[in-house]
Amino acid sequence: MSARLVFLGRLADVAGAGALEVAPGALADVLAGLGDDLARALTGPRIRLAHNGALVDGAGLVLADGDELAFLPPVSGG
Amino acid sequence: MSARLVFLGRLADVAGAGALEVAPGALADVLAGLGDDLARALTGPRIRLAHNGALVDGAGLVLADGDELAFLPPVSGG
Amino acid sequence: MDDVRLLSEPFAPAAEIAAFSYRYPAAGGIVSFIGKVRGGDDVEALELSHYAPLTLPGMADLATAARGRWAVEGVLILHRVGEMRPGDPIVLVAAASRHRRDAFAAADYIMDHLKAQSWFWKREKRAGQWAWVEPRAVDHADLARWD
Amino acid sequence: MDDVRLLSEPFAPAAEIAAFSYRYPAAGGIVSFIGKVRGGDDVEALELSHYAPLTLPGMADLATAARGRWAVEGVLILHRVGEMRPGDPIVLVAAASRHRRDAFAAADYIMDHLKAQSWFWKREKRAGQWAWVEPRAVDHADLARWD
Repeated sequence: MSARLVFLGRLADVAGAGALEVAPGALADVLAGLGDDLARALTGPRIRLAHNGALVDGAGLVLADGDELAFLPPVSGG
Repeated sequence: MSARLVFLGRLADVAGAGALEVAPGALADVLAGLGDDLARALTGPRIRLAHNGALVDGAGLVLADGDELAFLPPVSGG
Repeated sequence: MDDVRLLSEPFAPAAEIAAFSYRYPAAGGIVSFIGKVRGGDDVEALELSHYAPLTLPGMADLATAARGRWAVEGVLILHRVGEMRPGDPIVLVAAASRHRRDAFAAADYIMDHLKAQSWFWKREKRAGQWAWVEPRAVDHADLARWD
Repeated sequence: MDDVRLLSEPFAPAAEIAAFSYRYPAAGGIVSFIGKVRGGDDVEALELSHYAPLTLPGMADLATAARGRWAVEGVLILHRVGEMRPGDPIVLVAAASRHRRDAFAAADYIMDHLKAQSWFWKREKRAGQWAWVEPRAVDHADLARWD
């Protein structure tokens, strides 16, 4: 049983990896299980979330087994 | 002793040729020596003149030996 | 159909423009934009990352939006991801239309939205060090022109 | 230096764009416009005539004017004269700049002025008959955008 967190752009540097497998559960609990620096970076005001490929608001989000949650910092163009 | 008249665009059709050698002299006299239809077409309000490659006003123009006078109807783009 | 692709290998913009133009014989005008990694700066390399579930669908939506606003016969959007060197093409956008103003506007619109709204993250290598590129205010100002 | 040419033979726009792009390594963006004889109409052929003492110098002045208004690294203006068939390229305009908005504006400006102000006369052959093309009001409206 696991869910996958994906970190884009500079968030991958903060996380030290482009992705991380975590135990499923409420997003708040998942974030609490990460380091403080990473949790703070992931919950910044300009970070967007994509749950299984669709943009979502993180409030109340619960990750199920096999889910993918991507953290998207502001884009910097082509 | 001759000057050269050059007819662009539809004026070449009216003249029946792209260019015509004429006796030098005042433009008014040169035009008077052409057919009425051609003279009328060449003096239309939207016809510009280029004397030896430079745009000019036709008023008082005198063609000297070897001069070239081009009659330029409105352009129709590329 | 629109031609929208994410490319992980170098591509040849001029050959793509020739093929695109050939595809639309009824279009009198083709406007294209080629974006390249600038040379002569101190940038040694540039890397673009994307997020597969969003990036290509977002580009396809952008092509559709441009079609909805202007009378274009066809739209081409090619975008590199991965690491590039100075001189390498990053992006090619082209629009084919019967009347040229439509193609100009569509290509311009697509570029502004690609720059400011598409799901790409860019980092640059200078003096051996990679650094993420922050969003630029001018990109958002460009975007506001279309509101 | 700008590359401004009148061509009496067919040319390959994509190859010209590739060569132009290669010439400006410090330009991050290349905007180009390819104008072709439209197919699918009833136009069988198109002929463009010019007046040598005015036409090419006018095109060169237009390149200079565009440079004066925008920060462009280079300008390319190629224009066919003579008889063309559907699908044949008529005109290629390109602008290279560090920032893309300059290249878009310069190419757009040059095309509007080429269409409305340059010394070309066009006739079209339909059903075996040649007819001169009159100036179009829209071309002058396009031009007025830059005043």
